[in-house]
Amino acid sequence: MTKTLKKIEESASTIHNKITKKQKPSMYFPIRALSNVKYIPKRGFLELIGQKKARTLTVNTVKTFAQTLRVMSLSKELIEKDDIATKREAYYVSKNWDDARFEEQPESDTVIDDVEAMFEVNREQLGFIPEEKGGDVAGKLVVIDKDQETGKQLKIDCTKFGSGAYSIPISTEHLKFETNAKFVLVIETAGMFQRLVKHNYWKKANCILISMGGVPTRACRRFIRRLSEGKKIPVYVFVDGDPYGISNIYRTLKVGSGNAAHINQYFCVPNARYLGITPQDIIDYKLPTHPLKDVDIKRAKDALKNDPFIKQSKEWQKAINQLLKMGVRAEQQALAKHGLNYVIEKYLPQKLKKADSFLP
Amino acid sequence: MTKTLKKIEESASTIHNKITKKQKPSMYFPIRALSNVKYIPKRGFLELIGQKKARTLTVNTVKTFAQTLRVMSLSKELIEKDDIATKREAYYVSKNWDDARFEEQPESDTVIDDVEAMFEVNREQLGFIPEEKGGDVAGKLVVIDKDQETGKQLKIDCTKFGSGAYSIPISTEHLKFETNAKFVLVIETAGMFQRLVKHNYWKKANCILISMGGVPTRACRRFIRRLSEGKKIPVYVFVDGDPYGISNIYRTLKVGSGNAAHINQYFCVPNARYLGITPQDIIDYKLPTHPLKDVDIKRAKDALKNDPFIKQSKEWQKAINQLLKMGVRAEQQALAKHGLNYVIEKYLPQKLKKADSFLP
Amino acid sequence: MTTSKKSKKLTETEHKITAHDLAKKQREISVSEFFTKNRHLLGFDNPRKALLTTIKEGIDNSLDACEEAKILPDIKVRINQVKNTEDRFRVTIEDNGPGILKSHIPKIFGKLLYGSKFHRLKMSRGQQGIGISAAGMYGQLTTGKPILITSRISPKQPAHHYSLVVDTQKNEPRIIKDEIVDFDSKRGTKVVIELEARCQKGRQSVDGYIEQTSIANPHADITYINPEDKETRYPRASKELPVEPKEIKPHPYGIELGILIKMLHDTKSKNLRACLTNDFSRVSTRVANEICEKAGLHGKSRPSRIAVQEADALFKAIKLTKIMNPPTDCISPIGEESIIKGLKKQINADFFTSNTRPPSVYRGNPFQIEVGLAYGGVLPEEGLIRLLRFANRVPLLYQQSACVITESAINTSWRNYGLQQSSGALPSGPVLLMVHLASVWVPFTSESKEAIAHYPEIEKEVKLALQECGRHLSTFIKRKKKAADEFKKKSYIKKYIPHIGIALKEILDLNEKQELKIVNNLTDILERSRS
Amino acid sequence: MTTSKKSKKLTETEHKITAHDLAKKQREISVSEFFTKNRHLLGFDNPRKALLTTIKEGIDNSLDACEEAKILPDIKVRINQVKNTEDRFRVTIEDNGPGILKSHIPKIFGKLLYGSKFHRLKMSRGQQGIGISAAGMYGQLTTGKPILITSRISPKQPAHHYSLVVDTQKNEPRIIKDEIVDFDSKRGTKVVIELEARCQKGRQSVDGYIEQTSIANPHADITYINPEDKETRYPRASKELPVEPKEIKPHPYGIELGILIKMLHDTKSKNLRACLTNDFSRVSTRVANEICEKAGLHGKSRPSRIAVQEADALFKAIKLTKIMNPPTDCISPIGEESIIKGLKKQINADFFTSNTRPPSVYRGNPFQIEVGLAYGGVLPEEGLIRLLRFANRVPLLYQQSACVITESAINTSWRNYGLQQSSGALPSGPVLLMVHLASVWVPFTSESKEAIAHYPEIEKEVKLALQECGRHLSTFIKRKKKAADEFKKKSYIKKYIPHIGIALKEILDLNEKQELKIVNNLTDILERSRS
Repeated sequence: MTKTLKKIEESASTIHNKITKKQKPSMYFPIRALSNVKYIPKRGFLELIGQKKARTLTVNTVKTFAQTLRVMSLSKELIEKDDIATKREAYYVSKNWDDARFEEQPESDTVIDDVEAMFEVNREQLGFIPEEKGGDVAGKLVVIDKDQETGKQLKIDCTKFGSGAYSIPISTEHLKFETNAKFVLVIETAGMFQRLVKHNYWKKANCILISMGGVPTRACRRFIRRLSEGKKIPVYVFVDGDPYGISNIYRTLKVGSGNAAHINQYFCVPNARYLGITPQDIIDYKLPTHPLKDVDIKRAKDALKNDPFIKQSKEWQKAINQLLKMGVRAEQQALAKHGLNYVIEKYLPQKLKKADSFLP
Repeated sequence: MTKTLKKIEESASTIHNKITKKQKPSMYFPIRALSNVKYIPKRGFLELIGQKKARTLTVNTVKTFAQTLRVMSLSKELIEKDDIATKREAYYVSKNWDDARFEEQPESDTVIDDVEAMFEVNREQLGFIPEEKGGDVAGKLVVIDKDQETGKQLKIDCTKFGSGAYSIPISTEHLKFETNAKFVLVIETAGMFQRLVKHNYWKKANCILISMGGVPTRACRRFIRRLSEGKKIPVYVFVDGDPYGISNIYRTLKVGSGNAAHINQYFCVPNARYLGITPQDIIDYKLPTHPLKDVDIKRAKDALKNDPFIKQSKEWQKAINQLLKMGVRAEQQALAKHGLNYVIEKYLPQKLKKADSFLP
Repeated sequence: MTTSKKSKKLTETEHKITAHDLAKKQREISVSEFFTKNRHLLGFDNPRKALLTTIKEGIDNSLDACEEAKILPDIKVRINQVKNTEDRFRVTIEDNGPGILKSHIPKIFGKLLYGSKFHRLKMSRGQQGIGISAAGMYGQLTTGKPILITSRISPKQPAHHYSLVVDTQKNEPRIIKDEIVDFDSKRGTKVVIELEARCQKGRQSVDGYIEQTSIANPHADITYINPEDKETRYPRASKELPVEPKEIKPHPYGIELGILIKMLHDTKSKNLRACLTNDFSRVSTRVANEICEKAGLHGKSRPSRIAVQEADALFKAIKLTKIMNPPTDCISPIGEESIIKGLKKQINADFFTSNTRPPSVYRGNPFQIEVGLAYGGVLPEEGLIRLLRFANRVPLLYQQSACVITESAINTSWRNYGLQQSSGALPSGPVLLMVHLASVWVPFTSESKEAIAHYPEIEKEVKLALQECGRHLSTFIKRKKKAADEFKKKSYIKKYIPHIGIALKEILDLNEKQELKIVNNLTDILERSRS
Repeated sequence: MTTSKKSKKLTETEHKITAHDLAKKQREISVSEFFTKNRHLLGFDNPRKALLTTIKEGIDNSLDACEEAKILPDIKVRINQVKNTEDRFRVTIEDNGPGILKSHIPKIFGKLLYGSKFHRLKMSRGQQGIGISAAGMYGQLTTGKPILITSRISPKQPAHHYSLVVDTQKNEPRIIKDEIVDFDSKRGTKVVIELEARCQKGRQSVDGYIEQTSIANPHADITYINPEDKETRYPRASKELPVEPKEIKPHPYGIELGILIKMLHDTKSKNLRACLTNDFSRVSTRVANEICEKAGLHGKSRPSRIAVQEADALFKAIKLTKIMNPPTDCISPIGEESIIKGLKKQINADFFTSNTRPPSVYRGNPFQIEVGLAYGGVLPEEGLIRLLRFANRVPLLYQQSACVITESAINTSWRNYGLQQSSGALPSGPVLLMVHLASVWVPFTSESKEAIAHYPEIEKEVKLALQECGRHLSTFIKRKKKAADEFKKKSYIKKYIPHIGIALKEILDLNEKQELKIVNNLTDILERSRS
């Protein structure tokens, strides 16, 4: 944490020096736009290219400048006290800042994003936590946390939750892991997760089950990243076979999101591979389908054209084109057509035998 | 579970007898509408009044009639095999039913709701589980579950999760509890929950913390209900001080929802009391506010006029009228204006001293 | 007052122009001059519209003449492009009508405001005596060419040919040629006008106009030869001539005070009572006495001696007296049967209906509304319905949105009759709707006769007729839907009953015989109750 | 052919009505009769509009007469409700103009299509010689009352009074009274018309009409006394009379073939070349020769001998010859300064601008566009802007959406000038816009003179004038915004700089002296760079 603190102080110090010399101080931010993003498979996430943009203190910028500095000061306080604040709380804290207070939360969110980008850290490292939680875990994993007061180590055994699960905390930076699982299975829907938990699938397959509940939250992505990286364990992703599952959920989990490229290095899971539902699965398993909607088609074409990750992958190009040609999509729960537990008895075992051929 | 099974078989048998006698068979459903709902404080939840409506087999009803019977048959199979199916899975199972299959999920959802209402059981008892999970738990509670395979008892100690939490499973009917906590604190936002967990508030206050993450899911409501009823432990609810927090989140948790009155008896928490944010808190704690939007005002006036629970409570009538008069709302995180941990150090302790005066 | 500028600042004593100077410039203006400058008032706004208006005026005259003479009309319309020009056309309209007396030809075609129909209260297509002469004047103005008329009034007499121009300054015909010629037909009139024009396709085109004319005049046989020399025939669908409308006297309710004074002044009757009974519709001696009494006037007073004040009292008395509606035999509707014949001839649809309302009255003028409706068949499912408007059997092509017919159609709740409709719009669906207003006096919003003005009485009648047709349509649609439902139900039973068998078998562990019995019993029960 | 019905089925031999029968009914129609039946064409659609049209025609005549006589107009308009009636009003319009010669009064007020302005190519309000006599005729028709005129042409002469009605059958005046009377003014005309009318408030009301007239005629002094006897004065804002527009000859480009033939026929010139140079604008001998040459005609030909074919060649030759635009001193614009005076007099706004375009030409007719714009002040922030339209200084109240002025205003991109605008709509904001078209011949879409027709040349000029005013407006809005920005910036510096001090102090653990220095230094830096 002291690394972040040092960055804040250095930055403030530079500004102070300029002012002492009666010069206009500036801050520098990377440009956050898809056009300023690249994907290098070896590095494994969408990352920024190109230059930064300077915000020099002028009459027009003075308000934001002052607010940015006050947010930096708040961050310093949070780190020093080992406390946290949600973005909403940070907004309310500003209500004590008289004229420098934020009128609406989107304003403070933007400034927090700015600070995050300026220091190239994730906001959790600045003491700011997201509003939403997300991500449940069950199976062959022991999470090591500590008691906040005593500092005593806590071992949380995720095989011991019965039908329940371990809920990933908002900030995961301090967690450690013990596991001998063969892989992590990351699942899109809570319903599918519950089915696999109910039937102790993790025991049969010797794995860790993680439920994302839609697009994964930052905490969930960070948790999976730290787990897979720390324990050198493969991550298989099991989502709906549609453009949303592929280019929103899976892509975000694997390489991060386009408009938050400055923090993707912390929130990507380069180890992730796509288990299914693949377009080929729809054919092989004779799944019931729905026609692609206009929005699906637009999303797929967008991905083919603009997504740096999809663009560099021939396999994904092929798969998405296949989906477009078929004109249909299938959900993971469509497997229920063959029996509710077909997914456990047939689909997953068959797929896992050919893990090498998973889409990248 | 056999109770539900028996109901299904009895119902099928009655229909079969009619058919054998060449008479038109019928099914009976309670009318599900707010106008057919009452609130009796002693019983503690919104419940159905008035008569049922019959669905007699005719040319126009034959499709739904057939589908309802097939869903009943599916439910019987689930119960017998101790399996579960999400509503989405049930929809996909129907894809094997040829002409009787459902074209869109809303159709199958409606039929499942019908069966639920017909037998006056919650759908979890029929083997159907909701899609979405929700509800995290931390603090002085041991949840007793069992291993699905071995049947061995599992004791889950919610004080041992560090910054993480216990995630409530989709179906909670089989859970048991051990606790000596003084109360359950149910919290609207994940951010506030994380703050209280991070600072081990449950230890200081000797309580159980439950995060709803917005309007509570059925699983979360059922979990709190079974916990509070089984352990005779009071439930205090801590939500935003606005018409949504009051009449959607709190009201739904306490007495159930208007359009699902046939199952409210399972999903209400009559023990719940409203800790805050109250309209009076906004004044007493000088909280930063936002003006009520048109939709807020409409919601509040609706509640005053049409909500059977609010209508019978003078205290709530007074509180909501006060809010309308003030014309503002305040969020629970607005307390951060006085310092991030003001909620732990001042607000909650002060409020809890006067638990008797909580709004009903 | 500064005078530094050598300017228009003037003191009152400086002006030099007096009333005498101004008076020298006063001159009379002929009506031809007026309409030459204001020809948009007559529908000659632009070359495209000018062509259509010319054809319309020619056809109107031919149809009116044939009908008055009780001849089933055969009309031939031809458009030739003038060689080596892009925008000049020669329009020829020829009929088998009664022909025109030689002596009358010049004034009818070469003088504005001359005609047989203006002073009569009688239903006819042309009314003002402007149309055909205005078309000729427009041709003359844009091409310099005279209007050519050939007419023969009997097989026993020769055909006369005239070549005429309008002397606009005098509003009088100038005869260029006057000769006896050969004529193919035994009887009839042929008019040729050369004019600057533009010929285009579509609904507001000559083809569209003639097609619609043919729908509203099923007794007419029309042949059209277009500039590409392609001939289209719109054959006669009915050999019944329209009932001849009678000429009527004005009804007291429709008379304005000024007209009343003028009529009192001009009457040939010797006393007031006689004037009232002779010069007006529906005034019996009893009614005349009642009016006189209410006005405090003596029935034997000399009409021309009634002072203004007394005329005013008479005027008020008329309003206070209950007078029968005017006779309505002055109107000749197309008739429900002929409307359907006209529609069927041109449109291949699944369903036709029509409604002719009883005559009604606005401002003392009798009128009658008719509606025809075609549904389905070749009519397009998508988009708004097509609305054809007619006034005295003449199609109205322009200014649809300004017309009371359109407004009435929009204000009718078509959803009640099974059509979709957005608020403030015509309904949509495979429907062609024709609405016909027949009246002794059609209240157009302008002399170009494109839209009918908004009288509440007219709107009400249009709506009633539309509603009646709407009900017929709704019955048809419902019947069609019911047949489809029947079919659906039968297949429903086949489809779903087996699943009741399967489910009960699964739940109650039945055997196959029991399952079969369930299916058979249910089929019986439902088949029986299906109706 | 069945004959069972005793009906209208006829064989060709049965008809009895012949051309002779039809011919008996032919009659001439007087223009008064025509307009009596078609009075909506003249703006007398309903009682509300009739009142407005009557007042408009009266004021137009008074202003035209005063200006021709170079008198600064004082006009008094009064409306009295007739006792014991709900819908009858007496309208009195009195001016200080040159008066009218006794002998001319009957025809001017009692005959339609009689006037001084129709045959001249000269800018004036009235053009057709219909307006005031039509108003009188409407009054006569609805109340039976004659039109009353009192006029005096000089202090040395007595005032004459006439009471007149129109004999509609003949379109001639009938004199009821003719006498010498006392008259308060030294000179001028007073017209009284009693008519059926409805008096209402709002923009399309008499008040609105007079207010707008006063804006476009700042040299006039108008007093209005409403039916409640309330007097409103619209004082003179400028003592400059409009420059007197000159009468011009027609320009060859604006002449149609028919008119050309007529002019050749009627000319007093002895040869073609002389006819071209004498009877047309801008045709020099050189140009006349060029035209003749191109047409293959001899310049010395007798004009009346030119055959139609040759006239056609002449017509084409004119189009091929380059001819100067017509002279434009036939137009008298209000002028940029007077427009602003007129606007300021009536509207309390923050900003005024105006633009008078150079004269331009459509179809050989010179015209000129002017725009005035008021912004801010009492004008409402919300809603669409208010658009006032004028033609030859006369306000246009109806048919806004059909007018080329409105379309041009809609098609101008007002967003470029700082106003909001939805596509297909007028912009919104605190703006009053007036657009004036001055022309020797205003192309109205109908004789009720409510909307100007769509000529591309006119649309272009209107847009150019609007854009010019838009640029002025934009400069003003920007300047205003800049001043507001300056103020905002100054307060910004005061507000936010201390927070930079606080934050740096917190992060870097500075002391209060250091914090103060930060604040002082920053204030210096920013104040300096503020401009």
